[in-house]
Amino acid sequence: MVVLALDGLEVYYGEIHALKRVALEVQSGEIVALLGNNGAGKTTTLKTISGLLAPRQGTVSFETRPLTGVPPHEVVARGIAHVPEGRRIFNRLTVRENLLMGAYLRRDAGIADDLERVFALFPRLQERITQVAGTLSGGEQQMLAIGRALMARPRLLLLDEPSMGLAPVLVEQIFATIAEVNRQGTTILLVEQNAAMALSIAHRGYVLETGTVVLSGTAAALGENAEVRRAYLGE
Amino acid sequence: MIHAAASIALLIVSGAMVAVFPRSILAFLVFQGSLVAIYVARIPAWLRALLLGTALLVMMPVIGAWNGYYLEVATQVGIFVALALGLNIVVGLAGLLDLGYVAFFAVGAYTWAIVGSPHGNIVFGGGFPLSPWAFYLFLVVGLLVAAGTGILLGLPVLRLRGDYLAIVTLGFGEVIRVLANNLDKPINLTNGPKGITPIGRPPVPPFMSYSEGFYFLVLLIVIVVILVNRRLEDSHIGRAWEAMREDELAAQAMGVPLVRSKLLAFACGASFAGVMGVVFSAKQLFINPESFTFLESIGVLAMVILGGMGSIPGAVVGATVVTVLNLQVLKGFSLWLNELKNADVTVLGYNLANLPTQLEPAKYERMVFGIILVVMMIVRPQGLFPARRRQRELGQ
Amino acid sequence: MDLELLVGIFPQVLLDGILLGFMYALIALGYTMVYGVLEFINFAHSEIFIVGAFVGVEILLGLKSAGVLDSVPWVLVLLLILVAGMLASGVLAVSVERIAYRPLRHAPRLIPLISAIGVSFFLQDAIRLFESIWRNAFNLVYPTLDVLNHRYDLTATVDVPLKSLVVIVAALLMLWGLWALVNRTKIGTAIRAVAEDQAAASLMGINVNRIISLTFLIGGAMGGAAGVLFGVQYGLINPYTGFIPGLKAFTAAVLGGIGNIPGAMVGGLVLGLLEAFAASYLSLLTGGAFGAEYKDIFAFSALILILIFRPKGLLGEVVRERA
Amino acid sequence: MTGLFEAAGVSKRFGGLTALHGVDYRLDAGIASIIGPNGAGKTTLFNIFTGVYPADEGRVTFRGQPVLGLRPDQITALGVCRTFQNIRLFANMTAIENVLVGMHARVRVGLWDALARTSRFHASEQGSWRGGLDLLERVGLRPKANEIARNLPYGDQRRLELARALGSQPALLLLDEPTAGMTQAEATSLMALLRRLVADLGLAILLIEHNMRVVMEVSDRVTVLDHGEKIAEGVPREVQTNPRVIEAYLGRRAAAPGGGRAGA
Repeated sequence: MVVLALDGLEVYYGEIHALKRVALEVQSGEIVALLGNNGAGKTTTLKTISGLLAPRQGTVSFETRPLTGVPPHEVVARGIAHVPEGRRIFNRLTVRENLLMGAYLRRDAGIADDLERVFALFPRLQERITQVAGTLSGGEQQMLAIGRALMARPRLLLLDEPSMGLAPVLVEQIFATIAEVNRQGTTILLVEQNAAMALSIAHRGYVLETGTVVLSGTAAALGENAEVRRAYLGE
Repeated sequence: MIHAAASIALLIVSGAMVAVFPRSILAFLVFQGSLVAIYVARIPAWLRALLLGTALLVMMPVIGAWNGYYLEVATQVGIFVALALGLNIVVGLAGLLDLGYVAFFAVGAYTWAIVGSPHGNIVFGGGFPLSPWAFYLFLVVGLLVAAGTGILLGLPVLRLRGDYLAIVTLGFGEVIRVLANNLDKPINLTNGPKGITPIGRPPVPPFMSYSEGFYFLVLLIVIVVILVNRRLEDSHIGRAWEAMREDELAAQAMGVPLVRSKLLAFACGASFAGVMGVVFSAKQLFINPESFTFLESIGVLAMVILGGMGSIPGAVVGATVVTVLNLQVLKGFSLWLNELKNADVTVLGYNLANLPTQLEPAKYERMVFGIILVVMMIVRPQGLFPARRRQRELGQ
Repeated sequence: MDLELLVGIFPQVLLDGILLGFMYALIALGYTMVYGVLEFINFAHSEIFIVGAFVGVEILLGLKSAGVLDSVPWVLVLLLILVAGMLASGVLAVSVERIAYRPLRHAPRLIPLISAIGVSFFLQDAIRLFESIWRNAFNLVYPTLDVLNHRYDLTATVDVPLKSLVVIVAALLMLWGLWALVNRTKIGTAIRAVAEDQAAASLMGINVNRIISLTFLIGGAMGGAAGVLFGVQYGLINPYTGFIPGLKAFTAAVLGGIGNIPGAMVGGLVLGLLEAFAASYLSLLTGGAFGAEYKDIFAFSALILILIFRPKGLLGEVVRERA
Repeated sequence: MTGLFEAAGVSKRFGGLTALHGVDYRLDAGIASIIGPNGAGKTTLFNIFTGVYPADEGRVTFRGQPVLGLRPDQITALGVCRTFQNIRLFANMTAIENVLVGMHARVRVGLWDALARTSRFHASEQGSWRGGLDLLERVGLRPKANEIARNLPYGDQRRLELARALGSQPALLLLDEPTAGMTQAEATSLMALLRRLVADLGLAILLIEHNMRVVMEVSDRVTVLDHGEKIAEGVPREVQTNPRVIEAYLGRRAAAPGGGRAGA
């Protein structure tokens, strides 16, 4: 079942044409990777889905309902959580406060259970629960950012560059956790510079170049594509 | 070609209008407007210079001979143009929001007021007022004193970030005003709220009246100020200011000494205000602290913003518009309303004679400024004549 | 110099300073709340503050002309004008944000500041225009509530009027309430989250515009309360009265560390005491050479000095800046 | 003999957080890299080297001259210039103007020359423009000299920042994650440019970099920071096989021959 569908998206930053007729789909239960260099429009795509940017043309729909023009705080309510580029945790709030902000819209009783679930995925966060988030290490901050997004209990998780600035040794851990989150039932759309890593856990992928989708296919097919190997895998 | 002909025609027609209706404010506004129109018209540079030169050097004094008030307005406009250009360096080019700019104007004004009037005797003993010729020397002294004040203030505060600087300069403006108001004791430097008078006027060439003399003096200073502005802007100094405005940390990392560059901007801006302060005090014959309030600082800021931050023609037009608005439009509207009141006119059944005197439009200068500032920020934050990027190419 | 006199007036000056300090602290809250969230100096807050004072005086004058001012219990009257003043100023602050600041949210820093100065000027004359039409006068005097002028003797030489106690108690209550709201509630956490990163906050499902409106509402309401208390305490107001206290209160907020609620109180008290002592002692100590008028110079010099040595203010945190 | 650039015992604390703990560093020539996880103190070290932060302890010298306590612009004038992790161009100025600002420390004319338009001034301006255009040529941006920096594509902005830093004629260039956000192919071409700069201008270059392939290919020497301490230093091969580095930073997979990239 298609949960997320983008069609004919045209997005501008001022005069700069950032996305040109972008169309893509995410099926329920998938991990889909978006590859491309900086400026290709990967982050722009995620921001348009979560409502931070408004497309000039085209549509976004989520679980068959249109999502175009819905402001970010309502997109969250619909079941999409976005872990932005650079993590953007609240540095001056404690780890607990950060996680609770993730569950800001929820009024149900399951918040405590979900806290436990996040701590099961990231035991380090539990150790630092009262610490101010700004004092966490880079890896812990990334865990917090993902954990915070999971607190919204999203059906679709948008991840922007989860490996950015992390030690290679941590990147492996984070990607293992992302795969685990997906196994637990969350659909994931992943933007990543580290193409090898992304393709290693993704089911399918799209390649963006200067705002246009130029390639798409299964992760395995993309990994074998000569162009992808040259430009993104450095061979 | 059409533009050239239209420009010449506009100048002649508006000049003729003023000649025919020497008391009509509207006619004079059209004349002023035509100067702006000529400035922006697509005509050759030499023609523009010729037309503006004719208007400012010949027509304006002639108009002034018919109606002295217009020459007064033109002189006031000139003073504010110089102030706006000075503030334009500080705010527009260097990006330092100075909300106490009028303090430097006050420093210049008091510098000449004290030595150019008998009040100097109270401060320094005998020998005052100085000879009127000293006025010309004191143009330079006023410049130096104001620049020095700018550096003294700048040294401690220019390390502060933008909006803190704004508040500190605002505070400084208030401090200068409080000092002017209270330094009648222990030594009587400023004569307090009573102000200083009579302030000496400079000698002018024998064939000119005082008001013509001031007009040409102010015009000359404005031309010098514009020249200085342009040369600074188009040099490594101007580029360093702009870089600082864009990103302080990066500018410093590229070798721009922040405090020194900011001090230079501050001192340049202050020195223009200082010179004009000297001129202002001599022209008015009388100054007191009321001429140097926060409202004046904001007025000058409004001129810079209205014209377009960092833009020299913008500052000139902004200063003209705001000064004319204050001196002519609001006052003119008040006068007109008064005439209606005296004539017992009724509007929608309401007799205007019952209108409280508190409602005179001239008293609502702040409201007009306020609306201008807010509307400009929302509709056209870049100003009427935004600074254009210089496109330049240098042959190898 | 009369040492006995200097010592004798000390407690009274201290009391005046504390009173003034709390007044500044209350006004400073409006600046600090808004600055904390938007990093923006709401220059019009001094007028939002004085609007509270005008609403208070209008209600009092209305009650007085209706002849019921003395028959209603003073506590009720005070509560009524406080609530009305808070409401009016709060709503005004929200509207100002909506009209003059929100369209400029993404503009360079100077742009909204200049717009705020414009609003400040506009409001000053708007109040004047309104009162000129309504009462044909814009310098208004608070009708006295006799009970509030009752003085309690603390010692043989020092007494304190009830109205000053009211100001201090009200200020402490509001400061505490606001601190608790921001630090102990979910909505407060959301305010802090928006303060730190608006885009990230919106991704949490926080309606950023609503939180910003709420911040202006709270800050404005605090200002309105301060305005009413200012009127009750000092009596005489006009549309331009708010400007200097507003400026001082901002100074206090910066002194204490802007964006920081306890900082507003500390800064307010420091400034209030500094001014009270400068006003009373300067003339005495210099044999009349420098009068009380120089207290403003002290206030601004203190601001400059403190900013030089502690750029983030007395209680301001040193946030690590990423290069 | 003193090296080109030396640091000894540099420590820095932010509040209760120790960002750097007694770091020694020395660079004489060629290209050196500093790697380590985010928060390891790499950028802090750069900020101390360039005078953005004061250090709590330690000493830093450039050509034997103490650097700590100098302002960033003074350090730039000495011959150390930098770029920033998150590109900090003068966004509303043109490309050539950005480079001209970079040359500020080398301008030898003053206020009076600018006001009076002396012949010295004209000569200096002409020299600056010519030099600036040459630098743009070098990084391949000559045709875009008059474009506003903000409107340039991302890769061009990174290269413009490099040209701007070169404007100050540095002997040592500090680059903070120059290939961040570049594809492998773009990163490789940038590294070739850096190699040419070292050869042509005799520059020394110090990189902070996350792209392990770039680091290992281009560096003469690699230093690893973790939790504010230097945990390893040496030629790429040594560092890559150092067990402590593998444990704290690289991980088994990346350390394997031809291992993948770390992060962006």
